[in-house]
Amino acid sequence: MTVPSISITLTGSGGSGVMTAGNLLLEAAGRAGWYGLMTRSAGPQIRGGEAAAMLRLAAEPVLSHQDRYDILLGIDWKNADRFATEIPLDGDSLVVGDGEPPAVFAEAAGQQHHLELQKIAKEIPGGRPNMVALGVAAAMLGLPESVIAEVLEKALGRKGEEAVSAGLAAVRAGMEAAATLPRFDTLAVGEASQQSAREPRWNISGNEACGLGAVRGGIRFVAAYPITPATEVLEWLAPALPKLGGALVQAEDELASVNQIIGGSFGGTPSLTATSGPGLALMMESIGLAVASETPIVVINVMRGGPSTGIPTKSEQSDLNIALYGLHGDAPHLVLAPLSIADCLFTTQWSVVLAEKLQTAAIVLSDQALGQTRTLIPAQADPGLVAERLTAQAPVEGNYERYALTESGVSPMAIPGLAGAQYTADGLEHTVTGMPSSKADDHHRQMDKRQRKLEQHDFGDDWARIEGDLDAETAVLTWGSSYGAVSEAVAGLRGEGQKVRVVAIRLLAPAQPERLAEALKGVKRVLVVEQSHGGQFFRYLRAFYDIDAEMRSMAVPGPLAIRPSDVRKTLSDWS
Amino acid sequence: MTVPSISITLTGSGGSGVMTAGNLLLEAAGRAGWYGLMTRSAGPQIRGGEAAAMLRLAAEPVLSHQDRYDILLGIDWKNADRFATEIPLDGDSLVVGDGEPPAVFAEAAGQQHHLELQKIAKEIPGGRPNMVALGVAAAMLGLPESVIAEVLEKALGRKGEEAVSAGLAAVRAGMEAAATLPRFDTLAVGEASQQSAREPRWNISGNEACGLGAVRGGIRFVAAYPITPATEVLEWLAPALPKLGGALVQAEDELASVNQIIGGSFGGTPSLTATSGPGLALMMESIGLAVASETPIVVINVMRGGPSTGIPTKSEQSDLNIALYGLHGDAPHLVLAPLSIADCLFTTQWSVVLAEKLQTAAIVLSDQALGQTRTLIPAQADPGLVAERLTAQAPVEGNYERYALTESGVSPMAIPGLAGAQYTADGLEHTVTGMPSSKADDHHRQMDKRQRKLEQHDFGDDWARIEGDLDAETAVLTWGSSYGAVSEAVAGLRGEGQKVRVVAIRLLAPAQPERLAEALKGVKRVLVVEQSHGGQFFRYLRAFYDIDAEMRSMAVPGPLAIRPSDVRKTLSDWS
Amino acid sequence: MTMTMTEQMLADEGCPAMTAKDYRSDVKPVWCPGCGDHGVLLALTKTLAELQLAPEKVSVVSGIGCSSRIPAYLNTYGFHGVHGRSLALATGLKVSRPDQTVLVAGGDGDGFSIGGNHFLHACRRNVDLTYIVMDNQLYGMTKGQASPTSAPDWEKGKLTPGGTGINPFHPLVVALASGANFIARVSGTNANGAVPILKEAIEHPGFSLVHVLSPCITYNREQLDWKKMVRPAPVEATNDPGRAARRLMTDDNLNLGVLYKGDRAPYQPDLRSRGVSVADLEAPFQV
Amino acid sequence: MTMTMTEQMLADEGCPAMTAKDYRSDVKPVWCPGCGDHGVLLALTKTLAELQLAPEKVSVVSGIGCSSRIPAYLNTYGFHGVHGRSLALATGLKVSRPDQTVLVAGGDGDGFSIGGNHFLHACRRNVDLTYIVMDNQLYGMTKGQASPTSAPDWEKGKLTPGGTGINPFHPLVVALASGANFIARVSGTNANGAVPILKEAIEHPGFSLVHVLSPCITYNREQLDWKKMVRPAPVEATNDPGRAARRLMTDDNLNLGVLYKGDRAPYQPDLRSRGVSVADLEAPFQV
Ligand SMILES: Cc1ncc(C[n+]2csc(CCOP(=O)(O)OP(=O)(O)O)c2C)c(N)n1
Ligand SMILES: Cc1ncc(C[n+]2csc(CCOP(=O)(O)OP(=O)(O)O)c2C)c(N)n1
Ligand code: SF4
Ligand code: SF4
Ligand SMILES: [Mg+2]
Ligand SMILES: [Mg+2]
Repeated sequence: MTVPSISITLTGSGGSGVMTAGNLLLEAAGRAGWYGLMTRSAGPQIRGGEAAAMLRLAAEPVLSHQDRYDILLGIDWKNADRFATEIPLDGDSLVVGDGEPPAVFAEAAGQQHHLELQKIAKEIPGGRPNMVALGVAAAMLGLPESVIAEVLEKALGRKGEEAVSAGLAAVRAGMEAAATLPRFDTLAVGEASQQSAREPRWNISGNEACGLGAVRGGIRFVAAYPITPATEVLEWLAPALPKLGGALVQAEDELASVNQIIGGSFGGTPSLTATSGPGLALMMESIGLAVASETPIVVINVMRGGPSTGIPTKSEQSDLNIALYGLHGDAPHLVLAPLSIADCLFTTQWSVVLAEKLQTAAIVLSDQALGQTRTLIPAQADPGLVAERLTAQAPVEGNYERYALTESGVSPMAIPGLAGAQYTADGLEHTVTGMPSSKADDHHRQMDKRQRKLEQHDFGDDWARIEGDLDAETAVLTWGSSYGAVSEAVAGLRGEGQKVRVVAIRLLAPAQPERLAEALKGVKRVLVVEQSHGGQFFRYLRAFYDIDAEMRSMAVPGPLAIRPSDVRKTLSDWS
Repeated sequence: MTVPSISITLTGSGGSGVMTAGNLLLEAAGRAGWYGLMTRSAGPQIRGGEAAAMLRLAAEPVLSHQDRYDILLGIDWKNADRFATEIPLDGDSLVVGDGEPPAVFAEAAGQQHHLELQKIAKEIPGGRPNMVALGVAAAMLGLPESVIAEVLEKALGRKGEEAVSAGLAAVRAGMEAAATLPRFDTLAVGEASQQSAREPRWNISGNEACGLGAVRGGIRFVAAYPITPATEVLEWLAPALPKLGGALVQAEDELASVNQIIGGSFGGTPSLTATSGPGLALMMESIGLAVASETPIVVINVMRGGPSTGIPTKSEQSDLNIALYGLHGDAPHLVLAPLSIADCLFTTQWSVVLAEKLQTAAIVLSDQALGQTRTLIPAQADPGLVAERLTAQAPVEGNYERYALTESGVSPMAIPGLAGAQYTADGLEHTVTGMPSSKADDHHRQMDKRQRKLEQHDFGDDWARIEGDLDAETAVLTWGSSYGAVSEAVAGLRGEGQKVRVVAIRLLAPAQPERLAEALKGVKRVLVVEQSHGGQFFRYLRAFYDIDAEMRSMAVPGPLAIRPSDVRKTLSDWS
Repeated sequence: MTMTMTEQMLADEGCPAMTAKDYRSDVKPVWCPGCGDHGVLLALTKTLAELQLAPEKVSVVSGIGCSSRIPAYLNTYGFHGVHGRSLALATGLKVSRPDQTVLVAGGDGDGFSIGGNHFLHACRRNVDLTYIVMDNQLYGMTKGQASPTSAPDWEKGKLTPGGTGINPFHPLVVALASGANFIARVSGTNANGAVPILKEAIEHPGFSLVHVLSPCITYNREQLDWKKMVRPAPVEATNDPGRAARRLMTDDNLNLGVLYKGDRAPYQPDLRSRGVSVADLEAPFQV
Repeated sequence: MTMTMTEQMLADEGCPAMTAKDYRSDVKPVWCPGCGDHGVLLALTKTLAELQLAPEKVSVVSGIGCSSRIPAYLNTYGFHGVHGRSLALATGLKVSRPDQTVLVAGGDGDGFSIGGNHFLHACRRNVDLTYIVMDNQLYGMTKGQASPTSAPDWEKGKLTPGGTGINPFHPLVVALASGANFIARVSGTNANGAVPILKEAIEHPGFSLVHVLSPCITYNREQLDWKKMVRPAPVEATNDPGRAARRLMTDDNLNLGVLYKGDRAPYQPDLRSRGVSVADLEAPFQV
């Protein structure tokens, strides 16, 4: 069953403060006892161009946007038409704003209302149109003034009382101006706030969640080079790490950042970097070094549109190939992907633990849609997974073998400072002690060992999220952020009585063929959903899994998010 | 049927001149009317360590080494045992040399002979043991003294008559000393030289062949950074290009070299670089730029043992994954692999033509075994394939659209200097004119276009080499240098009356599923042979091809070459 | 509008002179209003008009960053490559097409952080390129992080909350140390003042660095003060590296003008045909 | 063998002193007989003995090249990383483990060609590292190509048949220009002469560059002449960058000794606990 929710977009030109209004609305919704999410979109201007804040507010946590918007609220309409494909409207939609909306919206929407936001704002000392718009939105959604007041106080408090009261006055004026507008208060705020407002909740983005997950997992050293849309992971970590006795170093480039974290990890500190496609490409050589030298590192890759510089501000799942296969030589490593914004927390934390445990590189594939979307979710308790590296211990007896051929494939790692276990880590193929070797035996043994580590580890039940009907003959197989739309689509279909199962893979490499076979038992048809042009996930499944069912690929490239309705339609059309 | 051939290894410690002797022997064999190949192997010392020259001489061109050696000839035996796994001996093998051979050889070989090479050499003014050894080898193989004399003259002529006559005296002494040794003159030199000596032949390595293929295809600008085992491609090109009015620039690193060739190609000059795994990894980001900006480039990757620095001096086919999948985003491009040393010529040349024609990046996967092995082959006529880029022509009418959505996907490219067609090439997603765009429509259209170029091109019959029985139920599917051993193995089995087909893929990407289906018609069992640990080729076939037959993977990592007998055995064991 | 000298000469000869506007494409810049890069774009179009170079004979190569967007705004050939590699791409273009005038443009992050190695080697290789670095002492495109030229105590860099705490990179000193053949500084807020210097840089053979103080009004408004702080360099350009070194070592980043002019010959492989055919190269393979 | 002063002191205190041999592992070097790197290895073990550093408190990080093989020959911790990235790896190690003495070693190709950018930024970041560059003005490991420090007319470089034709890279000048805190040169063929300088470099806080003339006897035998040509620098080390710049600009590559000694504070993040827990960081997310 789909969650009852309302979708509203605020739009406006440069300097109109649309993002501020959107953020306040989201925060207020949280205080009022709702859940929801907010995505931003902006024009090509570096700053000061037109922007849109797209919100979905709901009575329960939601993972994706809806197929359509209930309300489009224009602070002004300058260049708003560039968002047309991102903001689908229909006969039930309402367009409200100052002046004539772009034809594309006017034609699509069922209703149109004009409100003189500029004029109303001018009449209030210190009043701004975006605050008036916030009031309009609050009124239409049925958000109580008191909640808006709280939120304003928190956001503008630093600027002094005057700012707060000017803001509030504008909000009030907006609420009044909206008196005659239709209401979209189906969420019954009153009830929601009674019921669940006591449940503590967070307002967090996926990038922030990756940062928090990282330090929960034990990361204390980060080196990185900024890149859109990964920068906020780093911006969150930069002030956080020193508080925990750690450090973040801004490196000169990605070649440096990945090597810095290899150095940090060699020194015994769990270490991480975050980047996006172009930066990941630059890191691949040295990620291979981490694999060969068995030095644990975590690389968060927040995907954006590709190839090359591509579309830096938009989401796509098209870095799956490079993450899985982009290392030269045979270089087994870990690839994981969070399934939702909230899951950025757990998946990053788990990745840290796995990389440390298996002494290898873990690539975490988040994306712009997860990373830069803010969401309201229940507060997330720390599951307590913390990095535990198998280290060599004093006293060291005999000749220390850094790359000893253990049964598990994991060998005790000496940390500089431990007397008697000095060794040289090496990216050249090596003997058990780390001495370079080009002998076939050494090569085979070390390759087997590096593979064995991953094959023999029991990854448990977190490899995927499985939901839906156990007796379904149809399954949707997906990964990463596409899970949001898939989950919503399948909930809708199941609400209509159809039987469908969803398997959303969190652990992409190493492949878990037996687990997937188990998860797909009885399934006859598998729809593979991903946001790429080339069907990268579909191809990967074919390569590494024996799926005993008819498979179809639904691969849709970015920049637009996959919509639940697209998934529903594809499933329905498959007869 | 297997080709009648003789395999001999010369070995010796640093400074013993084993490589000189080996090279002279190969050259002499060529003059005598034989074919063959020679591989070098050396210890870990940078220079002056022990070395082995492994030759196979045959009446017809050969693609791989045999499973065993007939003769092991030690100029001395110091550290020769480190080559034990590379030089399999058996009861029919003969070990000849100065002093006691290492136990591992002595035990394996059927016969042993001692010859005092040092002492014999000392007795000749200016005589050297390696020349004595050359004489011994010549005598055992039945190579006439006159041919050796010719070769010595050519090689030592520059050093003066004295050097030549000292060399020849030593060779003669060696021949005499070998008088009582068994003969391995099954190749009937006399006849061979009569029959086929008139056929002109070449002594060439795969790396040189790549260089020649490149300039035949039209390459006139090369930028590169040295790396083992690719350097000889560049060393051949460095003096060659200026002669043709081109240039080679030694770049500061691989990031620079790949961008330099993108710049060269943007300027209208067919451009290429050569590297190996670690360097390829560094280039991936910018190869993506070539794909997105549709700037043709060719990247030769001479593979070595991986992962990371791995085993720089040994061969492996483990860079298939990175070549196919290592670009971030969806970035369709070309991947080709030469099937033999001689084929390095054609495949490189064809790659240049394809990259230029399809305005994209081509990665050519050669490897150390092809690149650094010298072979005797019939002289290779130039097939006359030359780069032809679809360029915009003067006068330019109207608004020039660099990325016009043509049917073929290929758009006329303006070369700087053409008036009226100025445009900016871009790695950002773009409109048809090249203007940055994050619109879904533009993204989809350009991605379709870049894909379409590759899908719609008719690659003709050169995509693979197909040989063997048309009515076979068993096929071996392979690629690149593994084809040599496979071909020899299958020839052997067919000589014994078995029906087998071989399909060796030269064009790896884009995949050619219909062509392969046609090539495998009637086949029930497919053995997939490759030199990797992870079965990269096998996985790729599963991902992109529907093969209606039982498939098995024979994936053997380096550093030892796959032997024909291994392939035969695997096929025989499959019952 | 009065004509420049070159324009006058061309007009006298009956050729229609190109004006600055003819070098502008019709693409609208993404830059913030007030960004110094607007001035650089203007200065560049004026310079090209001064030089009366045919637009198709000029290529402008850049990396990634706000400043690196400039090629698309010009009516010349252009390449907007990946982050930090513009000098390498331009090197390949220029050595294989010496007939093109090749300009390279970008930011301090693109050129001195990720692109630092190519900067070093471009200086010493001395290919005939003109490199225009729009320095705003931060990363604009990624929304305000410190760059190598940021002051160590600039606390607003989003990854360096307490300031970077490290020595800023001195592009002019490093350029001189590694062999650049022409070194100058201009202000992005004074397009007309920049024109003669850009012209000289383009005309000077070999590798020319033009350091532009180009304020980012969005992430460091204080840079607007540069306009008032800059001054013409108090002394004439020198061609003595030792003297230039002494001067640049104490340079406070505010001296405008040509600061060093060397006379090393540019690196340019000879591309004339030698009358050798591909087939001729096969001889050494013959047994 | 006579004892060094430190050894004597330790012996007096009853501690068993470490000798140079105690810092050597039992791995046999792959270097050619006569290669200058043998001397560097010897000098390094002697220096470590002078300093009496516990082997487990020392890490030696390198890239790829003949010279970069050195870590495995020492009985310290070591990391033989990828080509050109040793300074970056060492930076991560040192800032997160300031208790370790971190040395970085490699060749001119590794450090100044592919590694040039990290060299620039290591100099300016000034982490407390000692960087020992064994300069043989060529790539030994890949069998004899020109490096950034090769003479422009060296015709034996296999990819530059007529000579590189470009300005050699002056590591000391670039180091100074980009902010290195200690700059010295030693000869690989005089291990004993190198010891006091290496010792001083390791003890000096911040980023120290030790340029080693380390002849490659295989690909450029003429470098054996260096032994006769080198001389102690005629003047004392200066701490004035301006004066050092003047000197280094005219340096002929043959002056041995400490050439510059700065006093900038090293970059080292404060890793002391602030008593904050991970849970404390969650507060700002609460609605
Ligand atoms: C490989 C890679 N890493 C990081 C980025 C992200 N990025 C884009 S522009 C930029 C910095 C731009 O700074 P600068 O060159 O000074 O230009 P400005 O925007 O200040 O003009 C960065 C880090 C990228 N595009 N590619
Ligand atoms: C990414 C990468 N590119 C190229 C190489 C090949 N390579 C290995 S060592 C080396 C140069 C070594 O020169 P230098 O650092 O001067 O060391 P030397 O051998 O002279 O001591 C090169 C180019 C490599 N290993 N990795
Ligand atoms: S962010 Fe700064 S550098 Fe970028 S366009 Fe705006 S003002 Fe210019
Ligand atoms: S090749 Fe040169 S640098 Fe390398 S080990 Fe031999 S002498 Fe030393
Ligand atoms: Mg900048
Ligand atoms: Mg060197």
